[in-house]
Amino acid sequence: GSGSHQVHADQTALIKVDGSSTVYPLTEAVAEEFQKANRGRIRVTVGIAGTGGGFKKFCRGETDIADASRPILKEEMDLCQKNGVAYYELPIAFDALTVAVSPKNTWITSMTVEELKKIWEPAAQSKITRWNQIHSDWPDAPLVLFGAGSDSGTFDYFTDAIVGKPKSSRGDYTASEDDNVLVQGIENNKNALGYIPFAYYAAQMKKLKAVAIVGKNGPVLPSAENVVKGSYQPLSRPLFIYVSEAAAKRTEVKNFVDYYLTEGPKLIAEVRYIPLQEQAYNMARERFSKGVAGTGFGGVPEVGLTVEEIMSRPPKR
Amino acid sequence: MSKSVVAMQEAIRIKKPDAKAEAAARRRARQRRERAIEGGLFVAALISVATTVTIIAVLLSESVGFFRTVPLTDFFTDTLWTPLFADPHYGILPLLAGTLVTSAVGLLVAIPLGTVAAIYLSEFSSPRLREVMKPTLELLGAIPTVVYGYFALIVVTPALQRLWPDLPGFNMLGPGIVIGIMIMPFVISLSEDAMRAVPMVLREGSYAMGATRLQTAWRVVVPAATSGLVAAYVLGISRAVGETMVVAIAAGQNPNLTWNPLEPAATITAYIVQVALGDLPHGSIGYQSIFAAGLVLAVLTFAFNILGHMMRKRFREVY
Amino acid sequence: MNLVESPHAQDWPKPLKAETRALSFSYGSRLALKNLSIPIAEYQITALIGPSGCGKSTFLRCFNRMHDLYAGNRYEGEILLYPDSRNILAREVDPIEVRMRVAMVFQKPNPFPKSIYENVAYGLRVRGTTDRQLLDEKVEQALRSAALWEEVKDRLLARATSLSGGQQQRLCIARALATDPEMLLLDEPTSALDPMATASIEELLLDLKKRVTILIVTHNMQQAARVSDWTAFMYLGELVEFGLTKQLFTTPSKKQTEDYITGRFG
Amino acid sequence: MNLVESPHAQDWPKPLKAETRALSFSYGSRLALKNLSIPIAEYQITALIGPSGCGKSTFLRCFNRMHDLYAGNRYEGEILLYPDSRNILAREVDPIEVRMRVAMVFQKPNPFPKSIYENVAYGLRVRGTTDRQLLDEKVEQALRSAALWEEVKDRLLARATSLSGGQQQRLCIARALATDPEMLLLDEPTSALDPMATASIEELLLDLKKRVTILIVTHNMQQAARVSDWTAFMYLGELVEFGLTKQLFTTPSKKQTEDYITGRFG
Amino acid sequence: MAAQSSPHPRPSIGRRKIAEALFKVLGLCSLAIGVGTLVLLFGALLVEGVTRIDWQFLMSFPSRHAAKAGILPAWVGSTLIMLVTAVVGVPLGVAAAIYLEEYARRTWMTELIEVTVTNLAGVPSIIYGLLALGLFVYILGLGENILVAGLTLALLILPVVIVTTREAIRAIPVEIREAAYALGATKWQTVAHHVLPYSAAGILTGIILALSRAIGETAPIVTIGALTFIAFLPPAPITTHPPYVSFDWLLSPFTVMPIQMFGWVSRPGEDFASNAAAAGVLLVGMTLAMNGVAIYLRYRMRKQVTW
Amino acid sequence: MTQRHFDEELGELKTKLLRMAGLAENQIDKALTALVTRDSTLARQVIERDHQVNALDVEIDEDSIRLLALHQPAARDLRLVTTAMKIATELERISDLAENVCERSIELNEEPQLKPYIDIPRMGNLARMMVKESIDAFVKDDATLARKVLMDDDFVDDLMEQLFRELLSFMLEDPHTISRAIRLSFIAKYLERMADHATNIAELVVYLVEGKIIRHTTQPGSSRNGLTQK
Amino acid sequence: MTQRHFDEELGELKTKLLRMAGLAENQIDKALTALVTRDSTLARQVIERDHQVNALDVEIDEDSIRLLALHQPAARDLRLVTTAMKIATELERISDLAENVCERSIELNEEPQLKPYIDIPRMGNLARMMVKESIDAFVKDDATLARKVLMDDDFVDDLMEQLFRELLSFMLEDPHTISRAIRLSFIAKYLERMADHATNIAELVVYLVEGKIIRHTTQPGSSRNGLTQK
Ligand SMILES: Nc1ncnc2c1ncn2[C@@H]1O[C@H](COP(=O)(O)OP(=O)(O)OP(=O)(O)O)[C@@H](O)[C@H]1O
Ligand SMILES: Nc1ncnc2c1ncn2[C@@H]1O[C@H](COP(=O)(O)OP(=O)(O)OP(=O)(O)O)[C@@H](O)[C@H]1O
Ligand SMILES: [Mg+2]
Ligand SMILES: [Mg+2]
Ligand SMILES: O=P([O-])([O-])[O-]
Repeated sequence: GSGSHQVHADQTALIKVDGSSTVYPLTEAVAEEFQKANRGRIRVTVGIAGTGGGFKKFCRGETDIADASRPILKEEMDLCQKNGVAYYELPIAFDALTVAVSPKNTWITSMTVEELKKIWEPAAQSKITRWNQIHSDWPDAPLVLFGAGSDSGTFDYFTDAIVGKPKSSRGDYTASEDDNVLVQGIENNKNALGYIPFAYYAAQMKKLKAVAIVGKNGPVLPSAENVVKGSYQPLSRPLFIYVSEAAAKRTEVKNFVDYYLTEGPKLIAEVRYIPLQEQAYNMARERFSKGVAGTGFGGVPEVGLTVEEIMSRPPKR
Repeated sequence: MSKSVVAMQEAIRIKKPDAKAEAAARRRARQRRERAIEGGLFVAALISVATTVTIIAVLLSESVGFFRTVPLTDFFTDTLWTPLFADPHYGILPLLAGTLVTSAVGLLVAIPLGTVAAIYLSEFSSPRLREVMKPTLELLGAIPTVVYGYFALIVVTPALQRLWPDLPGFNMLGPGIVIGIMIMPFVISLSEDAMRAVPMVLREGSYAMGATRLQTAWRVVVPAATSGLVAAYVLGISRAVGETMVVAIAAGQNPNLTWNPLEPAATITAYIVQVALGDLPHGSIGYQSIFAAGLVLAVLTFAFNILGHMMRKRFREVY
Repeated sequence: MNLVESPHAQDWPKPLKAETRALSFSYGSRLALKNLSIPIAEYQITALIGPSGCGKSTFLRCFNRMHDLYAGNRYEGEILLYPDSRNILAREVDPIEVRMRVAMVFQKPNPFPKSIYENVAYGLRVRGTTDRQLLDEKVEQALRSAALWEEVKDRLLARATSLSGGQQQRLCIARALATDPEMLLLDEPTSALDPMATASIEELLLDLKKRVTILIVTHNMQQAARVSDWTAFMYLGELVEFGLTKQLFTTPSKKQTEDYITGRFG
Repeated sequence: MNLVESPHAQDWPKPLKAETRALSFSYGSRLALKNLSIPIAEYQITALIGPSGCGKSTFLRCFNRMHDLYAGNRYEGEILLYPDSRNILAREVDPIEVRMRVAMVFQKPNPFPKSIYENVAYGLRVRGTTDRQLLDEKVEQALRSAALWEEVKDRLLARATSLSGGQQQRLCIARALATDPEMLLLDEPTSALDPMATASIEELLLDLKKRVTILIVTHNMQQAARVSDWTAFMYLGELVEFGLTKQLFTTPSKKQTEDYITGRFG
Repeated sequence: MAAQSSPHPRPSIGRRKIAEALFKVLGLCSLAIGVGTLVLLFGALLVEGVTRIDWQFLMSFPSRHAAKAGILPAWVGSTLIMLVTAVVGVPLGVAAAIYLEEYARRTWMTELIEVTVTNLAGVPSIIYGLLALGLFVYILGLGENILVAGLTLALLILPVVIVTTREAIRAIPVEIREAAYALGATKWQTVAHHVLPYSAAGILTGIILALSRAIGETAPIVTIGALTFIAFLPPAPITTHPPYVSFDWLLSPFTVMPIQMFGWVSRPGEDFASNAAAAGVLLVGMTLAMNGVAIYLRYRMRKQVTW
Repeated sequence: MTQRHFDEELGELKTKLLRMAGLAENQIDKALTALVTRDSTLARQVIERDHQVNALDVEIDEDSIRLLALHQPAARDLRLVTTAMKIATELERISDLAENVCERSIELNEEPQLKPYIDIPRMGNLARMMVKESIDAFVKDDATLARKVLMDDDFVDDLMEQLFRELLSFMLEDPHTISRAIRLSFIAKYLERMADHATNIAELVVYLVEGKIIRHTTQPGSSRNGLTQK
Repeated sequence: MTQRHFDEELGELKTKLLRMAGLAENQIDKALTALVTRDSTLARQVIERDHQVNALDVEIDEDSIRLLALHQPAARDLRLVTTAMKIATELERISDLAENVCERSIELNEEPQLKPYIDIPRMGNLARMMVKESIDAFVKDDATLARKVLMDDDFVDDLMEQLFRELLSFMLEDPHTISRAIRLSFIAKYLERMADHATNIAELVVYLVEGKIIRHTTQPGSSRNGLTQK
């Protein structure tokens, strides 16, 4: 059951976007402005199915654009290929995946990747349930975890970056594709710990406390600065939109993507993500206008790449 | 008697051959029309059977795929529910536990309060209060559940956190209480119906024996309405078990095998919503898992519904 | 109104078990009984007859303050219960106390959905009796009085609702009798029963009057004629005629009564 | 059973409007009527009496095939309707046709919650009459026959449910009469009415028998005595005695009848 | 009872009265909790949300700016879906009820229908969501649109309509039907002339109650992919060129009031919380109004009915 | 307003009773004429016609019983029906007595007339008057008129007393008159008994109207002397 | 099974009727003794006692009306009540006749005995027997016995016929006997009428048992000859 919505796409044009909740605030903002600019003649829907969910729909040809907080994966590439869906991979912003706790949490300011791994690896399931199991200084209090749902790019990226293997995570935590839910959960529980996209943290800084990640140079807090500097590792990541090649032939989609790439950067600050270098946008615009389809990744997630690195790779299909 | 009347009567009574044939033709036409209408109505009536069958068929067919991957023993004994993770576990118990705990909390609120309130309404209150309360309760029952979810998250849990400062923002107690409050009108209404159905003459019989209102209520009305009350409870349970939005919003979506209502947990319904929000592709194990969970939920509620229905029927038949 | 002033006083029965004095009653603003002074002879059957809506049931239900159960009802005048001449309508008299002295049987048999035994024992239980032996004794006695013992003695624990209509009504009478009331009120006790069951209830009433004063409302004039010793004919909430039944049915003194009795009302 | 063989044949009324021959009826597996052969005299009132559950209503409802409305019911034997000697129980006879010839009035007054006029006109409307003048005529005629015209002629468009119980029942009779039925069935038509309304219905029936054959079920023996010309006493689905009412009530020929009539049943 | 033959037994009336007084307090408290909740809930919603409700809120699309966001597509979506639901669910439900009450003979089939209807009335709404997902979206391939949402909710209210209609029909005494039959009416004439007209008010009450339930349903709509960000309206049902009506809106993506509220509830931050509350006020207001109408109808009907 | 049909039936019963009373009066009248005019043919006619009265008696009895059985009358209606039944019996006896008068007349006509009949017709007319008046009282529900009939009875008794003595003197004077005198005294006795029956009817009317049984209470010692008896 | 109280009341009515019948028989008996033994004191006692029978008559009448009014009897019960009312009237008349016998006896005792009374006591006993048997038939619901009583009546009539002729010859022989003979013939007439009343009772019993009114149908021509009448 696909493509039924095309049946009626004659009068008022419809653009369907679905995917990452990380990217959602940005796409939502762009869509809102775009529709305003077009006086409602073009309709844009934006869903939050998570990056994985978004790709699944995208590769079935159900959507025009997929929001993604990680690059497309091998099996998703295969699916797209099978369904004859070609795509443009366009980076649009940076995110700093933020490990957050409740402001009432007094015992934590920073954590190491190892500590995080100890908490989140599958082996921790049902075993690591109290704070003091990680660090004896920490209180003998229940460890309440919040994290991205398994369909989300955030989940894939976080598990890859922290546990070392994508999708490798314990399961007994509150998992949601909707990061809003996670914010609410962490905010209201002093024993909570969770990871969320930076935008969600930045919008609620008073209610959440970000945990500094201990890197080579000591603890680093998530911030635009640290991301741009490249010091917030390994949890900095680029965000993408994937545009269907076929859809891009429709003017409204093309206009929308153009709009995204030109007006988007102005909105990024508002939705509290970290803009790319201007050059990166130019490369993206160029790639789109030239019709260069494919991904710069090989279907395996890689941690710590810069956008320029990605964009300069020859895209694969 | 006018001529036309006579003519009409003759047409009806006296069997002239042509009149007879005509009458027979009219009768056949009438019978055909009647049968066609009956057929149409029957088809409409079948929709509910069709719906039930389709529900079962859809749930089963998707679950079949699920159970091909997951042995039933795992499903019912594994204590972990992580179907979407790299190391998937498919134990329904955490979801069941979440469902049962929230329902139990709800029932602990709804049954005693509901029963007492129903007794009060039916036996003690002034007619005017009852006139006002019955529709009010009905209104309460009509409020969309998503609003109750809001209520649980924004009002009840923070209030509870004042009592237990350690209470997580997502927990089963808050939503449980809200479920209780939510099904209370339903329980009150059904219980009150059951007690109303007890004929006035029985009450008067008791009063005439010198009994007080309370004695009449406990010794005559409640026993007489027992099956109706139990039906109300059973149907209340069914509602609590099937309640979705409140728990999806306020219980946390954490498949956590615990019986402690102070902890967050996921219920079957919350799990389905959570996954449905995330748009799983058709055919994946994750997609199938919501149908398997749905099947369990359906079996549970079907059982309660039919039990409750039978009991309700029984008390209705008595009077 | 004083007894002595009553126009009927000279014909009144003696001894009295009860007596209403200038009894009026309103349902809210609707005056249903108007200034009724009617004597109730002890150990006799007094019947209330009259067209539908004339206030028979209303009158009867004053005797055990049944109207107190619903809001807005108002009594005026007195109902004296003898021998202690207590005005049972007085404010300070607890209706529950009244109901312990004056039992009632209703139009439709209304056994509680409990066992036969528990139905009969109910009044005693409500009064706090728990002594099993005493209960047994009283239950048997009441059932015997209601001519039901032989029929049910082997199934006292069966549900009362499994009895036939006539049996149920006799059970209700037994239930009323179990607490040894001084007076028994019956509101059309046979109108829901078939002629056979009716006959058996009528027989029972005639037996019972040896030990309890009976006040009965009936739509069926023939029934009043058959069972009662005294008859009061009411119309529009007022008393038209009160007298010995045999007199009222052969030689009524009021034209209205005559017309009603011979079916020529209005 | 043949008419000639019937034990009662010699006493049977003449002329007959209808006659059951060896009529049996079962509700599913429950045999409710057993081999009844009862004549219905034309332009006379025939009453069915008997204890509750003896099958009176069941018998009556055979005459307009009311039992066809519910599943599992089975007729045996014949009901012949004269003068055309049609067996109305025959398979090929459409019950609707039967009901057009045989009208019925029920225990509880059951006017449709429509106007008085529409109630009376309903039978004609169902038969397809639309001629307003004809309808007006028939409605007036039926209401007059039911002795209701004077009371309602100024408010024909008022809701029928606003009438009193007795008026409602007369309205139901008018409704039944409007289609000029040959026979009128009445199932305890006054048991929900007070004595006054009852009397007026009885009067009406006595007037009506001049033009329609009447079959009436009644619980009230006195009523059967008062209004009927012929009485059939049934017991347990069987006919015990059939005869002239005045004979049955003064000198019944069967002990069972005597006992029932004098209230000594069983 | 020789021992107890005091003429006026007065055992323990006082104690019984105290127990009674205590129970009254308990009962009132219980009721207060039930109803107090409504007040509290609506109060909380009002306090939080009422200031947000204005023309702009009603006539705007959602926005990432809480202050600019509105519920236009949500209430339009809800309305259109209710239209589909009513058009599909009501006739089917009423017809089924008529069949069950007036036509059905006691067979295993009607028994089965009865049981399934009462069962369906109690099936959690999320199960309908799964049904819709499995049947409409995947098996029938209808996609995720207003039509499917409407059909889903139609199925959901079907048992409610059937049950309330049956109750309304059943309130008509059998004597009325028999009277009609006895006058020679056919079954359908009896139904059309009597049963339906006399139960119309009751049926209408049931329909309103059913729709008010449908309008608040969230879970089944979630499963068939209602979106929270819909910044446009479905195509208009009336067009400027022939044939002037269009059913394109049936296949349009949509959002509904409860989903919009759910979306806002899930957003952190007071701004969206007050949007959620405002949506809640409207939603509750709408259902209360519908129920109020239904309750009033029923009240009037009860007063009128004389049988 | 209601009960029209029952009222009609009661009316019929009354009508029958009046017809019967008319017949009975007529019988008395004819019997007296036959006696005075010594007309045996007329006398035989009267005897023949008695069966008409008898038939009405049975009919009224049956009607009354039927009314009692089918309509269960009470109060006045009941008194009317039972009274009708009893009045019919009285009338039947009166008619029988007229028959007896005729029988004696026929026997008397076989011999020459003893003396001109003066007192006897007077008595007879009186008796007939009483019957008429008692029936009038019945028709008019008039207890006063009925009570007047009770008074008249004494007068008839006195007349008979007188007649007896006269006849006794006849017999003593001339034994040949004995058989005729005896017959005449019997006739006087019959007429006196007719008056008694009229009295009974009057008493019944008082009961009908007032509901009081006055039988055996009025004139306690009257007609207790001489040959007179009830 | 049911209707016990009503049955009791019917029983009481019957009992009263039997008591009345007993009294009446006793009155006949005493009257005959007073006549035969010429015992005027006894005769006066009988006259005095008549009021007891009268009182019972009124009582039975009242009871019957009450039963009719309050219990609306039908069928046999109804026949019983109406029959009782009528039998009471017959018994009352029988007792009256006994009183009359005594009155005549007292008058006879003022003169020497005319002749030994043989036939008169025989008739008297026969009449008493008939009363007794008709009442027995009533008690036993025995229509056959009642019909036998109807036969006996002819016998009494014959006896009276014979007695009359005998008295007539006395009077013709000796005018001094006239007044006594007339009194005796009156007594005979009284006794004959007692038998008639017994016959009426028997007819009522047949009606009670069989529901058939046989009055005026049996013995159509009997007692139509001579001085005998009803
Ligand atoms: N609860 C009530 N509220 C208001 N009026 C009432 C109430 N109950 C009875 N009435 C009115 O009071 C009057 C007397 O009613 P009641 O029931 O005593 O009559 P009844 O003589 O018993 O009649 P029935 O023979 O029909 O039982 C009637 O006019 C009735 O309409
Ligand atoms: N629908 C039914 N199904 C099965 N049995 C029935 C049904 N209706 C009546 N009966 C049975 O058939 C028998 C005759 O019933 P019917 O209603 O004809 O009696 P009735 O003489 O009219 O009694 P009543 O005087 O109580 O109205 C009863 O034993 C009854 O239980
Ligand atoms: Mg009443
Ligand atoms: Mg019946
Ligand atoms: O950005 P995600 O929603 O895929 O985590």
